[in-house]
Amino acid sequence: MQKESLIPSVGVVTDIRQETPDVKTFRVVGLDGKKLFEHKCGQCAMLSVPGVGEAMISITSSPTNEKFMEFSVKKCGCLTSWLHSMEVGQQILVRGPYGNSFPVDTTLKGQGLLFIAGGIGLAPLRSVINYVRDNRENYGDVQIVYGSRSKEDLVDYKEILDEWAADSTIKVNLTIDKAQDNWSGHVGFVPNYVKELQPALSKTVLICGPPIMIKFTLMGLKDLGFKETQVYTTMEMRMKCGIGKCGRCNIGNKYVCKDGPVFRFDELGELPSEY
Amino acid sequence: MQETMIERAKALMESKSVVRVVGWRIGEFGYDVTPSVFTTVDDLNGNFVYNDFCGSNLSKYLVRLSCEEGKVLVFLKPCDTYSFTQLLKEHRIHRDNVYAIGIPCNGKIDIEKVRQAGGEGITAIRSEGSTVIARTLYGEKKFDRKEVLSERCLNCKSKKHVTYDELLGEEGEVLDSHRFDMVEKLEAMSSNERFEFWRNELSRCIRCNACRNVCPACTCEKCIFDNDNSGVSNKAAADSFEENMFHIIRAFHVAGRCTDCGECSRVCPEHIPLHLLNRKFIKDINELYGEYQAGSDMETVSPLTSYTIEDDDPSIVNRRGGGHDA
Amino acid sequence: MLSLLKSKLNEFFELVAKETLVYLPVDNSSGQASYQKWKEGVVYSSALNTVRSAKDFFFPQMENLMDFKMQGKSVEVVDTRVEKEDFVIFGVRACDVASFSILDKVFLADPVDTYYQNRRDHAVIISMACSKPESTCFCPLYGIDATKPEGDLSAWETEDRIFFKANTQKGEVLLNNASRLLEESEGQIVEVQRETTKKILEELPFAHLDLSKFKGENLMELFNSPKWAELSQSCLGCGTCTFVCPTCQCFDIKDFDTGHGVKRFRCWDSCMYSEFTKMAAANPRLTQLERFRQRFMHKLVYFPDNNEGTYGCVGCGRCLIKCPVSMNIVKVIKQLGEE
Amino acid sequence: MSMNGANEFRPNIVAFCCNWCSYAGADLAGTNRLEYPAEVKIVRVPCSCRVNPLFVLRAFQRGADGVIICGCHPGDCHYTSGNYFARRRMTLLFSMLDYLGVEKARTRVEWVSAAEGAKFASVMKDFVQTVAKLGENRRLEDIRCKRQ
Repeated sequence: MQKESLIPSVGVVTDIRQETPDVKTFRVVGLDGKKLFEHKCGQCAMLSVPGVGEAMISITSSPTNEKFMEFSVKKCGCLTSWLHSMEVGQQILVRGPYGNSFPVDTTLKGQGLLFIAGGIGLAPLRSVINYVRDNRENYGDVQIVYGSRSKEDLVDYKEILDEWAADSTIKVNLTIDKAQDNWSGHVGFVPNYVKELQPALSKTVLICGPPIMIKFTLMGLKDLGFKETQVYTTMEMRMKCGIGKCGRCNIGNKYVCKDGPVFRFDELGELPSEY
Repeated sequence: MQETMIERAKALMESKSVVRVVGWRIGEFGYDVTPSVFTTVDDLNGNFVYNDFCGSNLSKYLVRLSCEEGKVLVFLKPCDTYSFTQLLKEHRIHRDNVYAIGIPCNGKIDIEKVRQAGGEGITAIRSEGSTVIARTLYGEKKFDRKEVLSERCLNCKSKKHVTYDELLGEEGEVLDSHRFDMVEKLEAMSSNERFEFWRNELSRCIRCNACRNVCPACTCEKCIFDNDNSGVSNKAAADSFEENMFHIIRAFHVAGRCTDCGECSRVCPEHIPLHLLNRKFIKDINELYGEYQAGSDMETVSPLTSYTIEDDDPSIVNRRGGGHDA
Repeated sequence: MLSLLKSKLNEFFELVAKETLVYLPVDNSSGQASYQKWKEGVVYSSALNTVRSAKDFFFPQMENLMDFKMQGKSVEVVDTRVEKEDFVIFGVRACDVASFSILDKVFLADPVDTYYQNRRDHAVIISMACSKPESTCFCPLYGIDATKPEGDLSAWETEDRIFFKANTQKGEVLLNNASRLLEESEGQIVEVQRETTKKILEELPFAHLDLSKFKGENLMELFNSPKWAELSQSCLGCGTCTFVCPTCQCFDIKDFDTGHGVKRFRCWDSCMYSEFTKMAAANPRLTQLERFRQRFMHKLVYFPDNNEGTYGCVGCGRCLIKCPVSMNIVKVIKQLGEE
Repeated sequence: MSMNGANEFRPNIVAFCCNWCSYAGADLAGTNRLEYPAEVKIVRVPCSCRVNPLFVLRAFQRGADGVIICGCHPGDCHYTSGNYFARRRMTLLFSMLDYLGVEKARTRVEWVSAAEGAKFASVMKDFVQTVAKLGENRRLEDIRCKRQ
């Protein structure tokens, strides 16, 4: 954690990858060329551009990456549009890291993992997936179910094909919403696909995606026999100041930016449904 | 009057003519009444109140309530009927869904005036004729009712009800008020004095938006000051400019529609005389474009949505009487 | 006890103001009190409460956090804070002093808000005991003793004197510096006054409300109570209660483009405002009912649940006096607290 | 606001000009090589009634010392009646600014047709002189926007 909670550090964008028509991944380092700060899987950082605003973005690179941080950003508002329009070498402001993290070194250790992501929801999970790959011996079977609107909308498609799918210890299942010409894989929505795949009940599930996808996938998982205590999700889109003080992100007595953004579904179940 | 109102409300509710009643709910001390919706006869019997502290204007609640299923009964004081009519004119209220009962008003008491006149620790308060009797933690205190009447009631513009379905009590008259006296006094000051006067007042503003939110003329679905894309949505005034801007725009936006109900000044926690801004617009409109009272009828076209070819140029401002530039 | 003749109060302020800034409650033209900087001619007001609470000193309504300078692709962050001088706040009532420790729990919790901390460190608080509480006061409900306020220095106002008692090193230093104006006098009168006031406090209408229901284990029950609908229906959605409240601490951070640089500022925000929770995902509190519920659940349930039972309210009564529709925390406690 | 060597105050003036008349008038002044003060910054608006009171206020916030609105002569509005509405609005706004103690000479409305290049130039000269005499805008300033 940086010393000054509200004063950001200056970061330099050293690489920009166009992932999909509306998602870009930015590589950011400090002015000294080193990583800005250490983080854990699932934590977020506040990116900001003077005069445009601040936004909480999950850190998509793995903590095991010692050189830089990456952020996958979907273009959808003022700040994200600005980020999409910038060029390599641009300086932006970063503060963080914020929030708790996926319990990769505790509860998840030794477990089989099932990652379920939809669209840009892959961003926070990518950090975990790569962390798990770098510490492969600590985890059991790994399965990734990832769906998107179309083939073009699959974030990190190249990395998925070249690295994840090429790794024989990881099972990757991709799906897109509607059939298209150059796609020979599965077609259909993520919740249904998960049901079809019949994942092993012993796995711990990490899920992130649009709220409606999460809702139906969770229902499907329960039908399969999964318990709420087996499923984790992240709610970083509810964070605002990041430091637990501005008073917005609470769900009942829990603050997303301090007690979250990673929650287990049974924890959420005990809270008012105000999210 | 309170008993008559409760009886009438109960009768209308029992005959299923209305399904809910908007009125005032009794508070802890007699003066802290809350506008409220009553849906049962028991609730009316136990908690409905109409006293010298029922100052809040209920007409704005109808914007929301008249959209709901079933008819709503509303009690309107004379000045509230102006706001009601103005809202009807702007198609903000579904008239068919409202049953309006006009009620008399003898002026409302400003509890802050009572406090400032030495009414500390009030635990109960009532009026008896021209006297206001307060029970306090420090003994009983008496006040001259006229001394603690709210400013807007001392300058009451009308005791006449404009729009209603039924009237309880006697109908009153449009009054000859002195409500522009203070505006005239300000106009007669020098530009410097006016600047100082308003700086002193507006610098206390805490931007709580109570004046805006209570105003029956402020019914925009989304206010420009809440809209992040407007560029003026700052939640706190950063400096004197933003204080002025908020109040100029607030008053301007209701110019020609403000009925001078005085709610803005009543609710201001800092006691800023906001009505003096609204009244300035009303006075200017009256003098430049002919007498106009917003909410006094359903027909007259509002002065800011109309014009005449003979209107004066804005340079009239330089020629009009009043204070001189320093 | 050390005491000061009230006739020498001005001299006292003058003396203290030589070293540090002094703020004190002053009656303004609206007939209400507000904190102002002492200068010659400014007169102390013994009004019970200022309109705005003393939280302004540590968490101002508007503060500049930093400036940004941009050139080409580079950005420079300029911390605009100047080293703050010490300052003295005179006449803080017990409720407001108690509110500081509530704010501390938020702003000094990890990660520390250094802007707040900086001002907190530089303040010397001279509190003032109450002798004439309002009927809207209910600080005894939260165990606050209005006759013996905390702070660096406690003060009691009698007919002709102000009595002081130092509670901290800072307070003692201040008394020492002003020693030539002070005299040792019999403190019996203070004890008598305290006893009389305590009796009034004990009989305040809301001094003994039932808070037993407001605890974490009833969170869901309270949250789902049908009474919120009725309680919130008159709420205008203005920010009066939150802005006059000494413990409300919600804020927003925004940028202002001055045309020759960008200023990032923090300002008060209110959970009562419709756009308050508008975030990347959506707005989870769309109706006034949800926003109204959030404010009171936060003060009465969430906050105590996270802070060893400390309620997020000090019973100063400002919201009771200022709410345009007289809907307030007391009415909420009474409605929801009953079985 | 700017100072030249002789310490003479040169005000910032914002002129909102309607697209159909006054902007063309300003254009004509330019093509006829009629000089008007460089302090005048023109903002083209579709019609004088497009000028919202906020535009005027925000011009002052951003550093204007005077704001002038130019539109078609009454009766000549491209949209028939826009300038009639603008006339009422600006009258009330200027009166309110005066009421708040802002110098009334800082605001003005003038009707300038597309043929009146000379009038445009003389109106601007006169307005700049008037505002220059008043000095810097202090009463509707935003200190944050002032250059140190």
